[in-house]
Amino acid sequence: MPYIPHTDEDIGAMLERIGIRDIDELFDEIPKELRIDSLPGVPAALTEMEVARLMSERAAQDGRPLNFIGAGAYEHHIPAPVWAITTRGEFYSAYTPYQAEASQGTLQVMYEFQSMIASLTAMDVSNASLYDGASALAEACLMAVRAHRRSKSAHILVPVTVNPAWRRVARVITEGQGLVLEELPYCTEQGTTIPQVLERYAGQDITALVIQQPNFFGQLEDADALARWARANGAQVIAVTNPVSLALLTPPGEWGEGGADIACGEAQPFGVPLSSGGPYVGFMATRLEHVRQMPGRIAGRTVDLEGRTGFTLTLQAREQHIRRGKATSNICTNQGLLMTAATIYLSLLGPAGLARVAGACVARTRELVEALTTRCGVRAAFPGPRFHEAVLLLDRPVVPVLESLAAAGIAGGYDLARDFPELGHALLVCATETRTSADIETYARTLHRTLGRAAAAAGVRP
Amino acid sequence: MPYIPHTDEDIGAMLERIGIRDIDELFDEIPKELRIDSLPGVPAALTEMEVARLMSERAAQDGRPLNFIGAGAYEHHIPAPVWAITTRGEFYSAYTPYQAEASQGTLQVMYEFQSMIASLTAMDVSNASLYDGASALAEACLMAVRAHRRSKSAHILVPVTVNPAWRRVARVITEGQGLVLEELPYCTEQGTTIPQVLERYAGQDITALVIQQPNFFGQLEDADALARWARANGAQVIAVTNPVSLALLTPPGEWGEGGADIACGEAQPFGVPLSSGGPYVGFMATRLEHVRQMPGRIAGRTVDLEGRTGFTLTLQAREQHIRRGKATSNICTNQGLLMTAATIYLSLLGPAGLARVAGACVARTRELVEALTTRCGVRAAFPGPRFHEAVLLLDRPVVPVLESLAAAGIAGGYDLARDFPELGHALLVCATETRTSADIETYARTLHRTLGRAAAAAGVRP
Amino acid sequence: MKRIEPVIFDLSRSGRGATAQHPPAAETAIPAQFRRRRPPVLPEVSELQAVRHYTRLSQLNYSIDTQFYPLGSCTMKYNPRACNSLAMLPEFLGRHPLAPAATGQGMLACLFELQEMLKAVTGMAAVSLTPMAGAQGEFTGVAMIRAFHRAHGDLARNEIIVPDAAHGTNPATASMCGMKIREIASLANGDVDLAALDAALSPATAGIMLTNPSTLGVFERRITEIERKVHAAGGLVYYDGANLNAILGKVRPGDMGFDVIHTNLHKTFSTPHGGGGPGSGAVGVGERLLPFLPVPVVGRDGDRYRWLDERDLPQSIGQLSGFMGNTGVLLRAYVYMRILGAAGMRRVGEFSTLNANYLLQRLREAGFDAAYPERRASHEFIITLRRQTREQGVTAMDFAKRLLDYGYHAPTTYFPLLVPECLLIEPTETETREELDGFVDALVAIQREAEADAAMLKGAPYTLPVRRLDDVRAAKQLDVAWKPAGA
Amino acid sequence: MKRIEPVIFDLSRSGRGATAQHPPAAETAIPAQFRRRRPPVLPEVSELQAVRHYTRLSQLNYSIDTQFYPLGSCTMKYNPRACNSLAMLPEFLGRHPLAPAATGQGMLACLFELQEMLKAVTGMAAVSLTPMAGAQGEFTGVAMIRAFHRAHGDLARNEIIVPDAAHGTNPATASMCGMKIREIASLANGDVDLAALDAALSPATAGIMLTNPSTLGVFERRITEIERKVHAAGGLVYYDGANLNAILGKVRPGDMGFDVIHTNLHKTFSTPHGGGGPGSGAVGVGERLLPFLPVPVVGRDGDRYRWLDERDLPQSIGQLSGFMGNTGVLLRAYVYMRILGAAGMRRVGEFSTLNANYLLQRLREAGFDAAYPERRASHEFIITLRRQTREQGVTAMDFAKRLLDYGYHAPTTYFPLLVPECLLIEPTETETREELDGFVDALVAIQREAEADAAMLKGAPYTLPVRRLDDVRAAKQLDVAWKPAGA
Ligand SMILES: Cc1ncc(COP(=O)(O)O)c(C=O)c1O
Ligand SMILES: Cc1ncc(COP(=O)(O)O)c(C=O)c1O
Repeated sequence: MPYIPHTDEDIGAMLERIGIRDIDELFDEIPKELRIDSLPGVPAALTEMEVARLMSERAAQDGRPLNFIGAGAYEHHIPAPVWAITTRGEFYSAYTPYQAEASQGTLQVMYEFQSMIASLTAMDVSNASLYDGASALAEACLMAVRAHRRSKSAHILVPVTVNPAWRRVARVITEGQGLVLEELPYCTEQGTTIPQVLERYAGQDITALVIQQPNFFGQLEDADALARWARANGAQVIAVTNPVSLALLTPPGEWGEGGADIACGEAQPFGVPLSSGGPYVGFMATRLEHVRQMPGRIAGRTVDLEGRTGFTLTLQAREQHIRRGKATSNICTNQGLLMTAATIYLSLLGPAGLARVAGACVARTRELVEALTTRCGVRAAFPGPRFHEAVLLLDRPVVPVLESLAAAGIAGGYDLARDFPELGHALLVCATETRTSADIETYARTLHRTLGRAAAAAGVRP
Repeated sequence: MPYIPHTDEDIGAMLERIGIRDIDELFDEIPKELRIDSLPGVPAALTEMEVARLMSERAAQDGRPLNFIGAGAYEHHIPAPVWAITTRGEFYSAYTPYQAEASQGTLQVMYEFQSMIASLTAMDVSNASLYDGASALAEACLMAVRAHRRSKSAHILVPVTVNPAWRRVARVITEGQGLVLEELPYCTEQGTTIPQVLERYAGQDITALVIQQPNFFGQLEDADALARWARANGAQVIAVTNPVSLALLTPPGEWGEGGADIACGEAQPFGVPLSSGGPYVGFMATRLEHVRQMPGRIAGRTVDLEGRTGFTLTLQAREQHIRRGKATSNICTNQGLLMTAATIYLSLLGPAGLARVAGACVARTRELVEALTTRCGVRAAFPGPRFHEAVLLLDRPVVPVLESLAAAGIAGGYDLARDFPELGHALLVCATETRTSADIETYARTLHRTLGRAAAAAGVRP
Repeated sequence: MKRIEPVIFDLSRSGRGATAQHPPAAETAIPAQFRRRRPPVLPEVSELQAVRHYTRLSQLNYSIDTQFYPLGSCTMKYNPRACNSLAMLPEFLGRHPLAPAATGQGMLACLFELQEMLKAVTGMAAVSLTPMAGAQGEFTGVAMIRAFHRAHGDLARNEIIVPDAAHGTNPATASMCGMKIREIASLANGDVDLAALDAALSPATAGIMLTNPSTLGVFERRITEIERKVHAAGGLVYYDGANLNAILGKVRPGDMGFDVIHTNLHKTFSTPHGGGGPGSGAVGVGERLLPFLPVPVVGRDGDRYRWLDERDLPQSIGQLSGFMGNTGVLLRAYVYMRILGAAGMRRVGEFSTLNANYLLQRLREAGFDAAYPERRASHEFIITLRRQTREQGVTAMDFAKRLLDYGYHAPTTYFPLLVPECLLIEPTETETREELDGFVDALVAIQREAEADAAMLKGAPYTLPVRRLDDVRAAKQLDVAWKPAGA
Repeated sequence: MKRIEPVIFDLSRSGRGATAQHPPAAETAIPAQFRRRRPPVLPEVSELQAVRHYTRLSQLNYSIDTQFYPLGSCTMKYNPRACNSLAMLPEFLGRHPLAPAATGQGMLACLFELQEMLKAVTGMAAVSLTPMAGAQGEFTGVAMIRAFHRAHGDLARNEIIVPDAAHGTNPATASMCGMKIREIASLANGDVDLAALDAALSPATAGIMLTNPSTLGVFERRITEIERKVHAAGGLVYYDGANLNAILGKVRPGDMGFDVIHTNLHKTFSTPHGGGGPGSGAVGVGERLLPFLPVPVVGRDGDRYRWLDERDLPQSIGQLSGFMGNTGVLLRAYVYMRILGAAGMRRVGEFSTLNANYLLQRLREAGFDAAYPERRASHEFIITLRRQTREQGVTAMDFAKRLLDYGYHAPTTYFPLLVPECLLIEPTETETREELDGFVDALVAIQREAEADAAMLKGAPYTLPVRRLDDVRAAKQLDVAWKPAGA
């Protein structure tokens, strides 16, 4: 009986103690007509060995393509200690630290994570994770409505340069509470939000303005100008950032004069593997004045009966298990283990290491763009400074190109056709510190061949 | 500076405290003419990320052939908990438990391992590992000479059916002390040692007889008869066993009437990966009366100042750090981590699981032999019961066949030509519980094709 | 004398670093106007310091791997190590979520089969794996209920009925979806008060959220009656499947007529809790809600798998996460289910229930008071220490803290809210009888301590890394982020 | 109150098992005469029980990952995690040692390059990686020396000279090779007594085994003189490279004229000690011993790698392990060396020496007695507590045990044998200045405790899982294997 320790003797003794003859009697309060005695549709048990073989074969089937996709999830080197420690049973198999005295390990990690996020974002306080970046943005919108007591409109401006998947998620999660997320257009020449478009909202009751920096295209927004407009017009600022970029870029807490009110995003780049999309780890930070509106767990430092330092969950009155229907969010289980990985990652990288990772991403993406534009006849969609990724314009539909790159073992980027048809055949590409010059060369060579062959087949000159 | 924590400030303060100006001064007792200031031949540093990429590429280059080789190292399923726990820092990065109070984890594991080995072999006492099976056999020979006070000849009979590599190692390690390892021929029809060959040693001063069960060919020796002869003729018995087989086979402690004096072997099958040959873990067990002659670490159970149970290294007077030139062996660092893995493995398998592994090995090898003999025109060299592996006879040299199997992703067995030329084109094959019927089918199909194609090329009918 | 582990920032020294992890410096050419003025304050420590620090911190935790952890409602069962190592095969870890489906057929096959197995064990018509925890599963369910009523033009249905015993996420979710909450009472026997239900039902009823077995540790006996009543009133019925472990393979929510269920894969299917997550709250739906299922869902075209999105499911409530949910968690659950198989899943229900009822029986014999003495326990049960509080002045909190000294994690305390001084105890099927017996012995010993020296219990724990912590101070003198000395 | 962890057999119950790990039963058809009568007594526990048991046991250990571990002569430096994870890539783990070399080119490339790097850092002409630990490396060296003399018909050379400060494995190895041992004294300044050396040299001299820096923590200043004397007498010179960490990249044994060296990869090149192993004692040789190198050695033909064996090296002393040594350990060392690179290796020598000299300086300032006060420390040094033993009656053992209470592993005690009441202290380069300072503070605090209450120190440790253990009883009432009650 996999994972069940009961011997026949145990079962006999336990049934006897309870005073029943067989285990089925324990289910006698369940209406008879509902009970089933088999589970067709579930295959028979395999041994661990058999499942290991199966999974290895499936993994081998998927292979390891050379990855040039970003678009919200980034391939970074993960230092070996990160998961060796994160998967230690004491972290891996513990619950949320409800018994603080028996969970000081997890609680201190939470406190350290919060400290790191607060420092990176230049905000006062951080929580200890939300599900992911997309839901963090949704929670930030809901929180802004709660925090901005004077604003009644629940009207939030969201530039189209914000990750489109995140915009969709934010809409699904906030619509029940009546939020209106209004899209701000971008400049298709620059790939950024032009602060002037805000002018038509001047004087209106806008609860918040979302600013994603770098934006979904990898371009740098004029965050200062946007934030200044918000402050001048009584709107809060919700910052969305790739936290790796914060090693180099002005942090949300310093945007404009006053800084953002809420900063959120996806901390996956901090030691969390791509893993087909999750589990990742959303983060959120805010100003001290708004801390009671923040969703999610928060660990605080305090003292014990003997005056020794210790850590405990705090401000729990914000949470569902205390406040129930009036909680700041329904979130309960969050992404603790990934938060642990991120904390260890940041300890290993430190300010210098993280700055180098960020710098390498900029440099590698530039190198990639150069290689592809000079050698493959594609062109960069936008000028201007960018971080981490870039939009390239092709002379033909992107999907078939990506498919033929995939067949050559290259994950060549993300097709923007669905969300940004106005850009034409636009491809979002990304190179982090993990891509070598040889990798970029491989991509350029393969793309060149792909475009050439397809062109030749179609009788087109590349 | 990878792995070195010193800041410039640290260095300055430390030098000042020592009273020197630079680190090089610390080397001023080393003759100047010997000092070097660079290390040509050692490449420049890489980051962890770069080395990870390099190693992944090298690993990918080696691939994962379907393995049918045994010959002293066996592919078994390794339960996931084994290495998750074994590589916990507290086991992985600890030293030999010289400070017992700070090493109870390692010491208790040693005690548990010793208990398991003693029980498997049906001997009284076990040590806590030797380097590997081959060196364990060498140590057993040396030990037998020490333990057998009446015998003066240092003459040890070693059947040719004992692993030939181990025989070589035993010879290299024991020859300095003047041991004579004399080879006993085997029956080339049966693949076993015929007890009658011993008759010509009757009356001679033989220190010990080595018996490997199952033998190198996988055949079962008449261990009882061999052990009985030894006892009757005043020779000690050194048992060499694959410990997996001990789940099913008569243990050395019960061979003949009196049982073996020393049992040794390779515990690699207990949760230790093949890993191109090591690190593995030799084991050795003996009767209580010989314990002071045994090499290697031994943990014992004792009590502390308050009468609580605890564990400590014991009988250290046998060891080099106390007895120096008169120690039972020079061994110091041993195979502690692999011993830990083996102990966890055995806890997870238990007597029932281990019997099933052993049974599956027998059944799978039988299935393999059947498939290859009925479908590929090879034949089994020996009748009689066998365990774990089998010798097959081909109609042509083995090496080219193995090479063409390797090109098809199959590690097809071990060529016996070097050590057993008298058998002709003999191939040693093995299938453990990890080989499925589909794997065996793949092997049979590929071998059939290989032999057929080669035959066709040579104008031979298979 | 042994050092309390400092905060990592206190180990930091300017210029130190785990430099094997630092890529070479590169020229970034980011214009000054975008550049950060001061670098962020992050720890500057060596690799050994980081390893040592977090290894030591881990040792301060209780966990399933080290202690019996009978935390009610949380299903703290053994998390098989194979689930972790097989979900972490390099190909799975390295795959970008937006890579073409052609490079993810192995992974998608696992998720597709997981969907099928979840359908089989819940009895629902279809499953979406994307919700990232139970609470998001609840959100998904209520959002689908809302979408259903809207699609039927039934815009007035904006009330969700929730029993008073419900987990906090139920009402919180309803609010998050913009619903009004109608709380209904439980009877003294632990079942829902049907009269209260009748009173609550109205044309405004969007649906009911029901946890079964409930958080009172009992199976709702009149479940079909409830289902019929709500459906008759035009509402839909939501099954909080957090306690599915108790009934796995014995009875299926789909067969009870439910429209939607979320399951906590991190409970029933043993993916790790990780000190607070990640989880997965996969939802199953009946025919009514099928069109509204959140995307993406794994579909199969012939022998190829692909993600279905809004283009395939135009009525879908939409997307709930940046990509497709917690894939790595799903792979772990998949491995677990394959190793258990159909018979193993039935045993989960059976043995978790056996362990709970045995433990309850032993505690009752030892003089503890069951909150629902006339009921069978599900996979968990409640004892109330009201009497002890009255007689010795020791609370559930005191018992809980003292249990830590005995080497056991405490049960859930003060939840559900309606039972005073309660301990909600869930042993799970993976614990041995000896472990349960040891736990009984500890509670009996603590009871004796309470009788002999109640004040002592107030000081517990004594043997943990810290003594009882000052929660009030934590909230009042808020210190939630490290500051450099003098900052 | 917290439970001492029982022996795994005491958790065992007949019929229990971690059955996910059990393959299906198969028909074996082994004849009865070969069959075991009673099954072996092995633990019967659930998977969770095994995981919990060994996780808990691990927590009882001190280790580098959790504590400063200044065990002299053992080089307890940080074992980078990358070395472990990269050596454990599935392809490396899964490769059978006898699989064709064509399927091991990646692995062989690593080992070949490792040989080259070891040649470079030792200054030797060739390297064999097969010895499985330092002691086997020593064996290899002495066996080669023996083979050399035999090959020259010099059969009378059967004495090995060993300084009195030598590690126990040196004389043990010489004996194992059938050599006689001539021990020679060290001078009060830590160097070898050259007069004693002269007296020991004779036509029977096979060679000398010299550890440098010696286990006294100092560099042998007259190393070339020794080398010349021994060579002049017809002997060969063996370099015990266990302390190579101290001089890495600063000076090379090959340049000192040595014929053979073993290196402890599990010290200098940071492969883990694993609670007692595995190690690797790769040997390097000069031209004289090159023909005798043990097999196998990795060779390169064009761009293919293969193992060279006796057929390639007909004078080889032969094979020392069942296959080719501890490959997994070698891969770890390879990763380590690639991450360090040439400059990093030089830093190892520099900073391990800096740390040792700083620590020595601080301890001397704090009033402790250096065994060799006029010498530089190598990467380790000795303090002697002779004075404390005389004045307060507290021994090196008492200091060591008390250090455990302060959260530090103890230094090596009572070795080398010639310094009374000694602590051999090796901090390694991977420890911070703060850690060293903390260690000084602890020793100072213990010294004060010794002065105030010597008896208290005799009872140490107080805060470990057990108090001081009775070693005498362990040896007298030998209990080295668990027996069922009543057996
Ligand atoms: C009954 C019940 N419902 C819902 C939840 C919420 O699940 P999650 O924590 O995964 O969001 C829980 C979790 O504690 C629960 O016990
Ligand atoms: C100086 C010296 N030589 C030799 C050895 C033996 O090495 P090993 O333990 O690897 O056999 C050691 C190990 O402690 C040592 O310190």
